[in-house]
Amino acid sequence: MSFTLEEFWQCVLSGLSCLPNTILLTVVPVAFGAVVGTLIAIARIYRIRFWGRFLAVFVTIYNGIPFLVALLIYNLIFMTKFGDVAAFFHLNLSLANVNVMGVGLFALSLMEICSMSETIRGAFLSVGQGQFEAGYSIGLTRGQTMRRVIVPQMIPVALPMLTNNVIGAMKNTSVVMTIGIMDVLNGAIQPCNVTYNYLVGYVAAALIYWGIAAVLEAASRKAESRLGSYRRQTV
Amino acid sequence: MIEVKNARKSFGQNHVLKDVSLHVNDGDVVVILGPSGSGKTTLLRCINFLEKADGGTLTVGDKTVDFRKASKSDILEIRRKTAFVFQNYNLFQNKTALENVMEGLVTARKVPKETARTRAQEALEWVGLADKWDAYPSQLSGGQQQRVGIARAVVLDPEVILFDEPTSALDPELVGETLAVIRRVAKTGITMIVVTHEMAFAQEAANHVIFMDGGVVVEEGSPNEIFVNPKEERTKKFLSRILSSDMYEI
Amino acid sequence: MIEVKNARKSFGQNHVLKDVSLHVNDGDVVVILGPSGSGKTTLLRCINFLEKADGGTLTVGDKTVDFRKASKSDILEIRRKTAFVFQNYNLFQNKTALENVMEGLVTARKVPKETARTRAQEALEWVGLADKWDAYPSQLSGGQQQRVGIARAVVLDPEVILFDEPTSALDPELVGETLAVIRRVAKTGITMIVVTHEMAFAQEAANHVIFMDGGVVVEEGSPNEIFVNPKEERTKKFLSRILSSDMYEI
Amino acid sequence: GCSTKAATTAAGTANTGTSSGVQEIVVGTGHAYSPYCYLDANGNLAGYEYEVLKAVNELLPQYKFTFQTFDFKNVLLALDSGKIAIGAHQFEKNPQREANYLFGKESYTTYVRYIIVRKDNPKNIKTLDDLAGKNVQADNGDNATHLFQEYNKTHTSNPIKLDLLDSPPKDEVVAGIKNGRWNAFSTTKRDLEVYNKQYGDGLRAVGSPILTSDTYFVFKKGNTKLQEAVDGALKKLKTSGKLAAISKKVIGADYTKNE
Amino acid sequence: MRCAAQRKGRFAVDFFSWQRFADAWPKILPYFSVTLQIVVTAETAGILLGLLIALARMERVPALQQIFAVYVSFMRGTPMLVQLLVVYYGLPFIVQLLTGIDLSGWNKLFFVCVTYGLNQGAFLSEIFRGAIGSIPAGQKEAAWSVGLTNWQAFRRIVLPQAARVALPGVGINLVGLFQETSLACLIGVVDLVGRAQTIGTTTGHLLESYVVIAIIFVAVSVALQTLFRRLDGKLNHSRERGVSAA
Ligand SMILES: Nc1ncnc2c1ncn2[C@@H]1O[C@H](COP(=O)(O)OP(=O)(O)OP(=O)(O)O)[C@@H](O)[C@H]1O
Ligand SMILES: Nc1ncnc2c1ncn2[C@@H]1O[C@H](COP(=O)(O)OP(=O)(O)OP(=O)(O)O)[C@@H](O)[C@H]1O
Ligand SMILES: [Mg+2]
Ligand SMILES: [Mg+2]
Repeated sequence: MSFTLEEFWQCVLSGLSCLPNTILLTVVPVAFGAVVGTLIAIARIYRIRFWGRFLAVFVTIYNGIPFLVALLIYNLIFMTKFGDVAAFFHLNLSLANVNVMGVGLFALSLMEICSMSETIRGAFLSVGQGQFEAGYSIGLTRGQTMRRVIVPQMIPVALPMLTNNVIGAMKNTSVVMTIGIMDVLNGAIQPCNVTYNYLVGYVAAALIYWGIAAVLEAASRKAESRLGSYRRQTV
Repeated sequence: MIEVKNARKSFGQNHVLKDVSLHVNDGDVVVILGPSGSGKTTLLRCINFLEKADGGTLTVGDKTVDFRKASKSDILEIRRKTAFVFQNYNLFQNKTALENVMEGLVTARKVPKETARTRAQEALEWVGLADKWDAYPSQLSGGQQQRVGIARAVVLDPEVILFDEPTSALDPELVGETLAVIRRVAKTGITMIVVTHEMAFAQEAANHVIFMDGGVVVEEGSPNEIFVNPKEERTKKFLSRILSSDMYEI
Repeated sequence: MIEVKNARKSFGQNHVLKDVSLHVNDGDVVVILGPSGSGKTTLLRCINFLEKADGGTLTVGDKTVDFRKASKSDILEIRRKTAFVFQNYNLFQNKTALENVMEGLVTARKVPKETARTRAQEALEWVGLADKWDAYPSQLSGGQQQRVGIARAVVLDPEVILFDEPTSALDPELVGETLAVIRRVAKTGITMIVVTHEMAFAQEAANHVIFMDGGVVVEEGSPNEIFVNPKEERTKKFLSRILSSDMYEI
Repeated sequence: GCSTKAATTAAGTANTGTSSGVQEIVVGTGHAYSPYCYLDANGNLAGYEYEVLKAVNELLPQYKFTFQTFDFKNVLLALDSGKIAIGAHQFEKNPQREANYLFGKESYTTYVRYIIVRKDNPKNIKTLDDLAGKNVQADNGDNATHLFQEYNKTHTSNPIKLDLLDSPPKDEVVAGIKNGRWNAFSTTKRDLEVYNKQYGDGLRAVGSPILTSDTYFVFKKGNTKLQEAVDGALKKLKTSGKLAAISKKVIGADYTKNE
Repeated sequence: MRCAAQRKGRFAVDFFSWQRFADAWPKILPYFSVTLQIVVTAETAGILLGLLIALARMERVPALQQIFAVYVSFMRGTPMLVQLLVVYYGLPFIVQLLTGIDLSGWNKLFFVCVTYGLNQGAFLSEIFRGAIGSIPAGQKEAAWSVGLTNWQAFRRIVLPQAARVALPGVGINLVGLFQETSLACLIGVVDLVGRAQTIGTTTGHLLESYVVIAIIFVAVSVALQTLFRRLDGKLNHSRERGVSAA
């Protein structure tokens, strides 16, 4: 196999041209994951009536469903039911004019929510009970105690895992190509369809991803050491 | 005014509080004595709803609630009228000494930040920690942490303060100073319930002494009644042991 | 025999130990007194290599090491000759009281499990906790946790035990009992360094008293020398405050 | 048990073993492209590639073909690295590709692609130009996709709106055409027949072929000996009619020469 | 009304049939063993490697610390399929160069397991790092003070407590791993998902096979969750003081 630097560069450019998709498909699900995931984690930890148990079952089951399967099913529902729904709302929309991005975002968000809720639940378990009690004892509500005392202590614990989640989510976006959204990986191998030199595209995509991941990691490390500075180190 | 009626609490088969009642008037300083494991901490924790008692009622000021049936807002109301000094300090690990003291003022009481800072600094000065305001709990000595805990409670200016062995980590010098702080606070009409093992402290500061053992109030009365003329055998025995250890005093 | 020479330790700009030296003979009980924040805990932690001192040497038995240059195996050797009772207990949260006491015997000393269990049970009995052997630390009262910590150290039968305020959470009854335990242990020739705020305890148990303040040893001597005829102004002032608080004694 | 049963039969390196004078040749193919290479009900490798190469092997006693499967994009990488000696996954030629690999000279399958639309053809599409401005579904990496993309390069003002999907389920594609999500896609008549049979009669091909191409086996550059041997065997299979018979049996009709 | 019905009739594509669903089971189920093999070896290797990396980085072991940082970054930052290719094509080359052993004829499953093990190691190491860092320093110090070595202190005191914090993250990661093994088909190792896809291409109907694997994986997820809850119950003694009310 031989390839030129130009070919490689073409792959990089092609990959980068799809970067906005990848970013959108990462940022939105991660944002949802962080917010809704926290709520789910709280509901489960406090065993809130009905919701605590329901969400535990839901997260367990949903985590079991392979992402590819969920995506396929959402897309099927989207394709077959869209016309009916649009008609119901008297929308003058046809399938030809709408973007499947919504389906991708929905599927990825739901997945992130479930997996981040577990990450957050784990971090929560690391904070000592005494910290809650101290918060309550000076008259903070549960929400205030969470926000001002517990969450700040969870962050340094959760950051390494959250970085796992974010980087994982970024790479996961390639799956949505099955429903027609081009991400960095698939973008980068486009030029290779002509030459069959797929490796070049893979390497280009890997470098782009790695670059982004390295930035995320550095930021996470920095935040971790700053937000965790209150912890005592052993010799 | 704070009143506990028939408080009961078990951990599994272990009946830690068996029908405890007590009544404290505004501005009183009540000292609870008793051997280790007798339920003192548990009682304070139940009063602050950090532990859910199995039965009984609680009155703080004009608010009466059933321990078991208290609603969320009841609990919050009572917690805002009370403050707690923990036996193991329980400082907010992610906050500096100053932030620890400010937290309740700013977040729970909605005191403006600047005012809160000034008051927190004052409180830290009281307890002799003016120079440690920006240290995290993990950077403080045991006694320093305990003093931050005291400042954090006192600064809130609540109706009732619950002290759980507030001087256990303090050297005798500081015990004296803390005693002075508590006395000063008592004068402002704040009610205090203090669990302590310092007999001198108890005698000096208390209006009323309660002796607990095995989850019940064995005896209560004025310091004089308890220390000089204890009625119950158990109390006498407890005190005699202390006296014998006081023998080594200079 | 344990000897510390010229120990120094700073946290950033804060010089916590400024050239501290001390010498303790086998079977001695040395009490370290001093105000909060004077560096007592830090000194003990340096001796056990829980904190890396900035300079000085340490001798335990026939082993001398430089604080800064100690190798991993040096540190392990010294740690196996010493035991530590923590100010804030530091019990193993994932182990029951009995397991806490057994851990060092079984894992570090390779004592057979059954022997270890028997000895651990004995130790728990000594400190009056025979009935709490299967409780986790989170289920124990403050005083109970402190006693498990004492049992955990004493059971190891080390050359030196470092006590950091071993009776802070104990009621006077138990203080007396713990004192008895310590005295009994001392008779077996174990060297003890005890940081405490209990003057009675210091007077009764100590062969030698060290008064620390601001990171230096201000004065040392026999209990009589320190308590009855202190030479330094600082010592006198510290003791006078105690005496004034002792006024309230019965 | 590991990997596919097809893969387990293949061992050793690509073409080194020369025990008893018979050289072992590892063929790399796929397992998810019916009817050319797929796994049958028992999980064994089956399909057109397999049958053709088996027939080729019968004519070349000096070789012993064994099969390994890979993802389409990965077959040629395996070839590059020497894990296999023949790539068989319906590969199509173009000059760029020939710069990297040695393609056989004898084709063994022919593709004639049409534009496929809904039976009622609401947009009245007939030619490639009619697709301008329309939604067209295309498979990632397909030759027709390349054709559309090339078309768009020269028709930037009103390009074909391409929707690239990565190996989508075919029922989804058909449904998308039927409910108007896409106006057209491209495939061969033989695939069209299959779709119409499987998913209910609803599609038809329009106009004349937009693309005709042949597929070839691929060899490592320089391995002309093997290439020539395989080509020779293929030629014989063609003249004897055996290749056409295999095509009929496996694909359903003779697709070995131009329609 | 009529219009909608008509439209439906015309557009209906036969997406799902119980017959095909039933047929898919016996074809797919045998491949569970492939998935299971990958998962079990990868997870075991991943946990060990993850612990090693987490410890080396937290203890700031010189050289190792930097090497592992790059390693984790690579494993997390690059697509799994690239890693699989690197291992499948690169590893035999390196091994041959170093030891002269020829790996190229080895079972492909071996390379898949190695890749997934290496990848899991990186992700798990970060989960462990977070969890281990959350255990108060006093716990380790207490262990040292009774004479335990670094390793003993870690294994007997810190790890059991950190395990509880790490458990939810490890669980989700493991469930994810079951699904991710499908990438193995890149080099021709067919697992559950891969098999479902091949059935999809032969029958032209993917949904039924996908529903089958979804059911299998949900069962796996439920089983794992139950197991992990048990474990959690065992590890949970550290924080039972107090109610979490209000
Ligand atoms: N990790 C740390 N970082 C910064 N400063 C520290 C740290 N640990 C201790 N210090 C400071 O060192 C000084 C001595 O602390 P140390 O714990 O030795 O005091 P102590 O004599 O034991 O007091 P106490 O009787 O209150 O326990 C204190 O002023 C404390 O704030
Ligand atoms: N969460 C719990 N689970 C089980 N038992 C508990 C729990 N908390 C406390 N106990 C038990 O309840 C009893 C009373 O504990 P409490 O902490 O109230 O004692 P105390 O009077 O404060 O003692 P001390 O002076 O030692 O602090 C003890 O025997 C203790 O073991
Ligand atoms: Mg208590
Ligand atoms: Mg101290």
